[in-house]
Parts: sequence; structure tokens; C-alpha cells
Amino acid sequence: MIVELTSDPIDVPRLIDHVNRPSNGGICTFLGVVRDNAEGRSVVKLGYEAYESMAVAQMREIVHEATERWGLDAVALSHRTGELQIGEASVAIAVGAPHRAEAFEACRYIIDTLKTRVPIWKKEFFQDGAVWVEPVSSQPSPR
Amino acid sequence: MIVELTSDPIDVPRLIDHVNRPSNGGICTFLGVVRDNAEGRSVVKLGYEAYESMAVAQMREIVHEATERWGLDAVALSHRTGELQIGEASVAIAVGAPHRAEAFEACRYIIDTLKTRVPIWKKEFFQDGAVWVEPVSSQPSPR
Amino acid sequence: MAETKLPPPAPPPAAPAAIRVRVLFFASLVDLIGERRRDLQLPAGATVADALRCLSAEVPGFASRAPHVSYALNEAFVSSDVAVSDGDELALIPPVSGG
Amino acid sequence: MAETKLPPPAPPPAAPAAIRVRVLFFASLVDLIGERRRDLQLPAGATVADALRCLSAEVPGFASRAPHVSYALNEAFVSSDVAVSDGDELALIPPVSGG
Repeated sequence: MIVELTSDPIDVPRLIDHVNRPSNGGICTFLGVVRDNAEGRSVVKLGYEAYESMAVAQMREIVHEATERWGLDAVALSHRTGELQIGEASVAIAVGAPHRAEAFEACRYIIDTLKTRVPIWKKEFFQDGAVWVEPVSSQPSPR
Repeated sequence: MIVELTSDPIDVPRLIDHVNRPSNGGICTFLGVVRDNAEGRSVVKLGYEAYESMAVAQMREIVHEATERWGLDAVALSHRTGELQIGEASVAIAVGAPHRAEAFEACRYIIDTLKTRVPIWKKEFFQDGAVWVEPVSSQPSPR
Repeated sequence: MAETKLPPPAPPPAAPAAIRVRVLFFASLVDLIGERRRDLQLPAGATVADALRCLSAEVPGFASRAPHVSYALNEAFVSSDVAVSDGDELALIPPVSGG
Repeated sequence: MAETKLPPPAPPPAAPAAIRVRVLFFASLVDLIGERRRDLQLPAGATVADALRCLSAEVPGFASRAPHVSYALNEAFVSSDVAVSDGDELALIPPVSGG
């Protein structure tokens, strides 16, 4: 499995290659990319900050949950840190599975769960300022 | 939109780039890749044959249905023809959307629907012969 | 004084005009039939079902496959009761397996 | 004859041993607090909640943020009634927005 934080651009083909095993017939990937707007305001760029050691530990745990639940042997998860321009990928997930249903479901689970409990924060930069995005709905609780 | 049949290897990054528009925050892709087995038999390679003009027309129609239903402006769909080796992509779909739910749902719709009505046929080559795959459940009906 | 005109002679009963339909085969049907296309001569007003009956008569083994085949007329799926016209392209579509 | 022993003198009440906990701040809390980490001295037996009370006293504006903050002790999410130990790393986690 690839599970990583990186300050370099995410190499998506590398993640796809990693999960492209001979026994797999389907690969689902998800990329989160930087949009040019947020709640109606123009976004200039984004910044991502992580509690790095814990973020990687949580990402590993989520990947483990997905591999157990869907019986997978091939998942790759990479999250960017630092400053990102419009169109750059902030997160990339690749899931390979013998059949497509598992690939889709596991990929969706990983991005949905990552957004609820991996300690990473996004800062939106506008023309006239910047804000940390802190949706209260994503406040992690002990498990 | 990219909608194509191709006898060359599918250029997945090109499809992803095509749907990576500034207003999109999520990109879901699906790749069908050649597995090394089918119903317990070792597969050596695959061959894909298409009723090319109609296949492209049906693929366009499916993409149109998805863009209408999920309000999308960025979809790419490429299907391979000819002979494919283990691990090569037979089909690739990329869907960009402002938010991830639409990207996942539209991508899943496109692959599921393609498998029911696009006139393309797969031939599985084993060590000792070859068979056309014709699941009766995928017999198209007039719409 | 009015002349009485003879009615013109009735035309001889028209032989139904023949139409030509190009039938396309794919995948396992190519293996069965040994060719990728065949032109059929059918009477005007013939339907897809008539074309299939014609093929079943010409091609050994086709009749048993026909129930698992769908039909596309000029690239659109149709049911077998649709009429075919001269110059139409009728594709026989075995269950598909793309993806 | 039995001797009556005096009970040994009671030990003086022990001053609670002090423990040191490293607190980590992220994102908006760095902006609020102006630093990324701070060491707190707490009495033995203190809980996460005690650490938060201590911070609320030290940092203007923190008390109103505390309800929206989660806590990770040595990289695992915990509830605020968990005891902290000497050398622990307590991270204050604002609502996350990765992805």
C-alpha cells in the first residue's frame, strides 16, 4: 500500500500503477482538485497544513479499514501539503479490486472518512485575505 | 467531451486533464483493466471488437445522459479495441464535478450503462482456446 | 354530345418491389456465419423478424442463436416488428461484453 | 507486659508531583495563540479537561474556541476526561478540512 503526505505534486499514474495488479479488473480513483471558488468567492490558491505523524497514522488506519471491509490488496492514498494552485490535486486515491463495485465503494469510503478525521487543514486564499476552513460538521470524535 | 474508441493504449492522464476544469473540485475515474483470470481459468490476453460507429454513438448518448442528470461539463470516455495484454486498460472514464458525490455517481452510471448496451464484445484467450464473452444479462433491448 | 371514354386499362398487379438490406454480424456470429456482412433481398414491407427468418433459413445454427440476439437498424436498437427499408443497415448484436 | 507502640508519624502530605505535557496547536489555533506548541505543567492525575482549563486561563480567546476543538493524546483521539501523563503530547484538533 502507498499511504503518504507529500509536498510535491501527486504523481497519479504512479498510484494507479501501484494498484494495477494482475488479479484486479477495476481501478477507481478519486482526485480532489483545487477549485477556483468557494462559497461564491474567487479562490487564488490553497494551503494545506497537517499534523503529519498523526495524519499518516489515520490515513493508514482508514486504508486498513477499507482493505478489510472490501477484501482488497491494492490501495494508494496520497495527500498534498503546502501551497497548491488551482487545478492541482490535493488528494489522490486509487483502489484496485477484482470487480468494480468494491473499487468504487472503497474509494468513496476512503475520501469520505478522510474528510471526517484526518488532521489536515485547508486555508483558502482570496484576493483580500485568507481563512482556515473549519466545518464544525467535521469535528472528529474519539472512536 | 472526449468520447472515443482507440486501438492504441489509453492515455489516462490526458483524460484526467480534460476534465480538470477550474470549477471542478473532484474527479472520479474508473479503469477497466485486463485480469489474469476469468471464472477460474487463466487468461492470456483479451480481444475487443466493436460495431464502431454505433458504439461511439451509444457512448456519446450515455455521456450525454450523465451530463444532463448530474449537471456536468466535463466527462471523458475511451474504450480500447483490438488485442490487450494483462494489466492494460480496456476502458477509462474520467468525470469532473464541483463536488465528489456527482463525480462518483456519474462515473459509476457510465460504466454500468456502457456494459449493458454499447456494442462491444470481449474475447478471452486461454492457453487452450478462446471464447467470446456473451452474458445473456447484457442483451440490449430497444429503448 | 358527350363522348363516353373508356377507362384506361388496369395496370397488371405489381410484383412487390424488392428491397435490399445489409446485415452486419459481430463476434460469435462472425464465427458462426463466416462473414461480417451479407445483403438480403426482402419484399417491400418486410420487418426485422422477416430478415431473421430469412437468415435462419440460410444459415445453419442461426435459428437457435436468434433469441439471444438484439437488433440495431441504422445504429439504433429496435424491436423485431419494425419494418426495414431499402438500403437499411441491420446489425445483429449478441449480448455485449465491453467495459 | 505489652508495650504500647506509638503509631509512626504520618508522612507529610505529598506535594502532587508535577507532570509536563506538550500541547500542539494547528491551523487557526496557531493564528490565535501565536505559537505551534507550548509545554504545560500540570498536577499528577490531571486530565485533558484540566489542560484545557489551564490554556483557557493563559490564552485570551481560547475558552470560546475550546468547544469546537477535538483532542488527540499521543496521536489518538480521546475524550476530555482522559488523564494525561508526564511527557504526553496533547494535540488540539480544530475541525478538519483535508481532502
